[in-house]
Amino acid sequence: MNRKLLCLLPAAAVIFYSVTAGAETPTPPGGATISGKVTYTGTPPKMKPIDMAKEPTCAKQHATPVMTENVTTGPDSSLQYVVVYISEGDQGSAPPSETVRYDQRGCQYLPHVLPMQAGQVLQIFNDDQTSHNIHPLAKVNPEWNKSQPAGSLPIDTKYDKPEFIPVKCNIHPWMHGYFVVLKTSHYAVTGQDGSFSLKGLPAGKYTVSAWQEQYGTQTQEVTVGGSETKTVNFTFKALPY
Amino acid sequence: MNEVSTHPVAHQHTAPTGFIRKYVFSLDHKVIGKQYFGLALVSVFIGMVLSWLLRIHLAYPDYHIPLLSKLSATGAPGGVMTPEYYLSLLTMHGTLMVFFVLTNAPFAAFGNYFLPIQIGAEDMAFPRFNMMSFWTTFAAFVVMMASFFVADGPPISGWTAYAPLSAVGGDAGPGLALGQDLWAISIAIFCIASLLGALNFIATTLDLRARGMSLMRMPYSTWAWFVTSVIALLAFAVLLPACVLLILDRVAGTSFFIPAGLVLSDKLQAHSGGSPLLWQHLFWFFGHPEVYIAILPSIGIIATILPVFTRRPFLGPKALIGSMVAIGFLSYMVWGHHMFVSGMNPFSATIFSIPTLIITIPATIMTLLLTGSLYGARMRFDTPALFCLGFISVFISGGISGFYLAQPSLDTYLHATYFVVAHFHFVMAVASLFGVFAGTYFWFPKMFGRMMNETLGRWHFWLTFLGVYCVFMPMHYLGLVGNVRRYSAFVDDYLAPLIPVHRFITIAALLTGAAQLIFLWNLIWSRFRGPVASENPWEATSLEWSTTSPPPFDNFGGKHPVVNHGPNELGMDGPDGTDFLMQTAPPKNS
Amino acid sequence: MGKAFAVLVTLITLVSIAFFFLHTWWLPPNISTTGRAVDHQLEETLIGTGVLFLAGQLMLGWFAWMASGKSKDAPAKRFPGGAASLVVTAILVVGIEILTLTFVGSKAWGAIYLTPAEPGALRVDVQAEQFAFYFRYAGPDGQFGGIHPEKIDDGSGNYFGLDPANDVAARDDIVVGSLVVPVNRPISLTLHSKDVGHSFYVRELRMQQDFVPGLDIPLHFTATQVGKYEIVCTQLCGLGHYNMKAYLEVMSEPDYEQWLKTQAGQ
Amino acid sequence: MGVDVQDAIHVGQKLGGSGLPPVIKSPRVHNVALNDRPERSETGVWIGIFAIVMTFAALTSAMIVREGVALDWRHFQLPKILYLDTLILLASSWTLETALAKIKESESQFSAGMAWLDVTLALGGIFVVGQVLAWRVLAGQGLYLATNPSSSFFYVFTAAHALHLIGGILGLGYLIYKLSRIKSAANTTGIRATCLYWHFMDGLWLYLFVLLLARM
Repeated sequence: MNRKLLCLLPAAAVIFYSVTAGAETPTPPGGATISGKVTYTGTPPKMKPIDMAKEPTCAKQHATPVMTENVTTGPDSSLQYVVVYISEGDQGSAPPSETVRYDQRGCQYLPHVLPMQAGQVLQIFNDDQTSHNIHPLAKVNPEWNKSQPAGSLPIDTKYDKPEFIPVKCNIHPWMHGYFVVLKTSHYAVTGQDGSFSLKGLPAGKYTVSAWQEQYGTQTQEVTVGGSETKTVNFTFKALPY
Repeated sequence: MNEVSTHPVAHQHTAPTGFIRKYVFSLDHKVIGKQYFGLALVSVFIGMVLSWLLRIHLAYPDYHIPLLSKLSATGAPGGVMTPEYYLSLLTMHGTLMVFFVLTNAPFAAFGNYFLPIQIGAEDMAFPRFNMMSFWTTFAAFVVMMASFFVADGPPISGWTAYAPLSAVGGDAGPGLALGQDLWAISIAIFCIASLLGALNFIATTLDLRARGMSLMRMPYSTWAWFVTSVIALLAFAVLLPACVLLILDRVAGTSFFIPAGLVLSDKLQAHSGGSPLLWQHLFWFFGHPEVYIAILPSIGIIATILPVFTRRPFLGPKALIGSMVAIGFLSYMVWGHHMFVSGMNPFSATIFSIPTLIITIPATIMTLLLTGSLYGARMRFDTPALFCLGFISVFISGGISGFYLAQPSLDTYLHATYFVVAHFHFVMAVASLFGVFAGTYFWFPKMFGRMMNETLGRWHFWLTFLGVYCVFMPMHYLGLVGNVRRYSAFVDDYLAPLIPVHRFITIAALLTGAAQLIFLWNLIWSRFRGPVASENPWEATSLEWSTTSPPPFDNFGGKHPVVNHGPNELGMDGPDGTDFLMQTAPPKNS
Repeated sequence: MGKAFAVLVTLITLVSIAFFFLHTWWLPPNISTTGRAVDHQLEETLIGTGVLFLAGQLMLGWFAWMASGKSKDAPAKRFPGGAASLVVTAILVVGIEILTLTFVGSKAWGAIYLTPAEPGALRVDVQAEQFAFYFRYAGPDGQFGGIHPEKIDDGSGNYFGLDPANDVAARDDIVVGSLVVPVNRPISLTLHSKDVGHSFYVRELRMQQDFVPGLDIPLHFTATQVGKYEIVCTQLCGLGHYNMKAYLEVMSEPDYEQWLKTQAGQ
Repeated sequence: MGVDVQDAIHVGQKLGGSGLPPVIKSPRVHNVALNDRPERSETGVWIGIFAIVMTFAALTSAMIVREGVALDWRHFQLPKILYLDTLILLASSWTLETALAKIKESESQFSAGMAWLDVTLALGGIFVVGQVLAWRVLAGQGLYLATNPSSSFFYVFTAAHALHLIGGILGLGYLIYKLSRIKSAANTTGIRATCLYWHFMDGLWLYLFVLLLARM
């Protein structure tokens, strides 16, 4: 039991790190902020428990079975893992120097959705006792498929063109995530409560987009001045199947 | 007049001068034979090093081999190979060994050099074809090697390249894009080369036999090469179109082997209606005869060499030749025994198992004849003789396990386990190579004019003989436990306890491999420092020993040998105190 | 030299045989109704071929021994009966061996592959993919939903390509990563492959059957021992081949019913 | 002993016998007249025929299997031009025979025979062009290599045959070249081999044509 908890702690830490990571923006403090909440209407599909029986070393890391994450909902019909970003109006900036971290732990991708800026260095770690293969199904960017045996060095890579890239592991077919490569440096991923905020925006007119892996993209026009904070909410229509 | 009308080849030309025509694009079957031998030698050592890497990875998964990361940074990051790279090397080991070693060494190499001489011809029937077939083989080799240097490395679909894994391309995994293309192209080229070669062998045997060289007077090695070339002619004529169809499926979007509705890397494939089993049928229709293409020449070589050292005629030549022909014939009716659990109609499994079991009869006959010819002999135990004995032993061991796999009911348990690996390595790889070793020690003096070092030769034999048993016998036990082959690591609960056995095998394999370096050194040393060989150092009787060592450009120095005797008139009162009679010796009654 | 060979070959033969008969490394106990015949078949073959192996190798060793260190004037004996006797021996011995083996063996094979599953057998659908097995139970309605390859989506756990939106039968299908079966009840599997060739191998069932893409291949068995056993892939299917596995869980009838309920609940 | 020699000669002759390498010349052999003996090249062609038969047998069985395993086999009309092609190829066999008859007959007929040989060569060429036209027709109907298994096999079969025939055309061309230099059938090797191969190509096409008619 305790051991299980211990295993979970770092996982939680990583989720926190990577979810917030998006919100930190390179531009100096001050400036405008766009924040809001992403919700759904209708009945979303029931997430299925993932059967990891095939990989005991992973299965024993999870007290309760991990659920599929293609439509992850939170309290009062909030949607998690929605990427909100500036799709127009931002003249873009050089990719930041810090690297983005992607973990394979307990036969799960942490985080499930990983936003990054085009050209930013991406480091992929295998923290498991078993070997994974990382297969990002890129279409615009070059596609590759590599094994990463247990205890081997992290894989360093980067994507130059903006794209939503599904990532899968063939050895553990349930492992499924997304690399979201963006032009802008202003992006965020919604947390459990479906909230997000894009900080430090220079005054101007922006198109804000919200992308959900199953329900696609929605956009809204927003104009912000000096250092005001505007609220923008998105609502996706959910179907049971 | 009579001379002209009976003798195949007419008047002499002079040997070509100048390096290129003499050693590179030579039309001389002896040079071409050596070229094949060299190519096989290179391939066998590459294949052997690959097997070392595979074995080390299996027994010591975490062992770092820095050199490996040099060879492929992606395939072996930090010197530990990835699962896909393991499979790449596995595929290359199988392909190199089966095609470029077991087909080339006993058949193409020795056949090219000695078939014409043993029948008293001055060259192959079609020397230009002969040259072409070697250089085509070489091209195939280069293309195959190229796959080591492409993005994802060599293919990971094994030497049998089962569709659709081999047919759908990169979506199925690393190495299956460009690497698999190169593999298929290389094999197609290899087929063309082998067809040219086989055609040449057959025509030569039929047309160019010396005066008096009736079919029943041909040495058994010649018989073996002849039967083998017939098998090869038909087998490669099937693999070639199969490869072409595979290539079309890969590059032209056809659906010969790829069924509808496949989903790879989350992509629904565009193909429709193809049959994966069709590939298996075509492949094994070639693949099983290929086994006999590998082993028959070695049996022939052994049957030719053994009597020379037992100093007595071979026991039952007709039975031997009959068995060879029978095997050649049966080899085309048994391919389905590779597919008992493949999903083909289970009734056909029972049909296929019967000829498969029957084929053991001619095999047993040949083994018993070889063993029987030792009985009560005054034997000379030079290195070639030792390898003959070794051959018989490993051939028995490998043949016995065939009984298990020939039965569908046992194959359901043993199929695709190490039991199979043990079986075909013994009966096909090791046995065939023992034939090649025996042939090398026996014919080296004829090919290079110098004897090989006997002491090194014996060391080579004892280490190799003991070594192969240490490597392959335990694999039977692994098979009985159900240890699946082609696994790059043993993560299953029931496989982990078997790692110690794998360690033993790995160490044995490394040592046995090291013993082959003795052989390599012996070749190099003897080539330059070996004692000069006489015309007939072994007191053998076949035609190659009636000419100088090495033979002149036209093999018999303008003479046209006339054959008066069978291939092994041994253990009798020969001329001036010898105990043998050359095939060319004057007839007894005159 | 010949004597040395004789000693070595005899040694090798005895050691090899010993491990076979000591069962140092051996098959796991059989748990299927058809497996017993296979084991019996194996024993038969083992004895038959064991004798041939022993005879062949020892004869080789013995002859090599005899043939060595003979004085020049020792008379060279010819094999009694010459080739003919050997050929006859081969045909007789091997022929008999073959006849018995095929006769017995074909029954063992028939029981597994040539007889259809019993009508009342529990039907389970198996989907093989790079690199895992998934198992589908019909669920409360006893109906399997149709399979639509274009619907396959590992991300949302739709490994079979079900279409619950339009296909009611598919909605309650139970898809799991382990093959859970009740003991002593005939099970009838249907093997599909989503991508390339795979194989279904359970040592304890003495069974192996390839998955062929594009074909639905039937396979049936009855497990007689409660327990957990490994299902592994034996057909080279790509980089994860070595790690393509699942578990066969044989449960008592009540446990199985319980398990089925909890699954249906989710 | 005498028996054995007889035996050897007998075997040799029965199986196409010994002779000079005609098209392919061994460097150490003079090209002397040996028209009274079966030629080595003929043996070679016979063996080649076995291999080619095997290849097309394999493709045929592959086609039958493939047609059986799935329901996606679409039948289509063979391009009419194939009928014409067939006639052309048959004709070429006939012209070839006439040519050889004349060449062997007498010095006076030699040049006429050569003319007939050129005609044969031309017909062979026309046949290949005809096959290409047939492909264009199919392409016009939207039937490409990958369109359907039936079209796939059509292209594979016709292309494989065309390639082998081109080999025959080259051989015949070389023979014509030699004859035009040596000016005597008696002293020219490889005639029978070339004819044998040419007629075989003809027969092979007839087989394929019937097969395609039945299956496409």
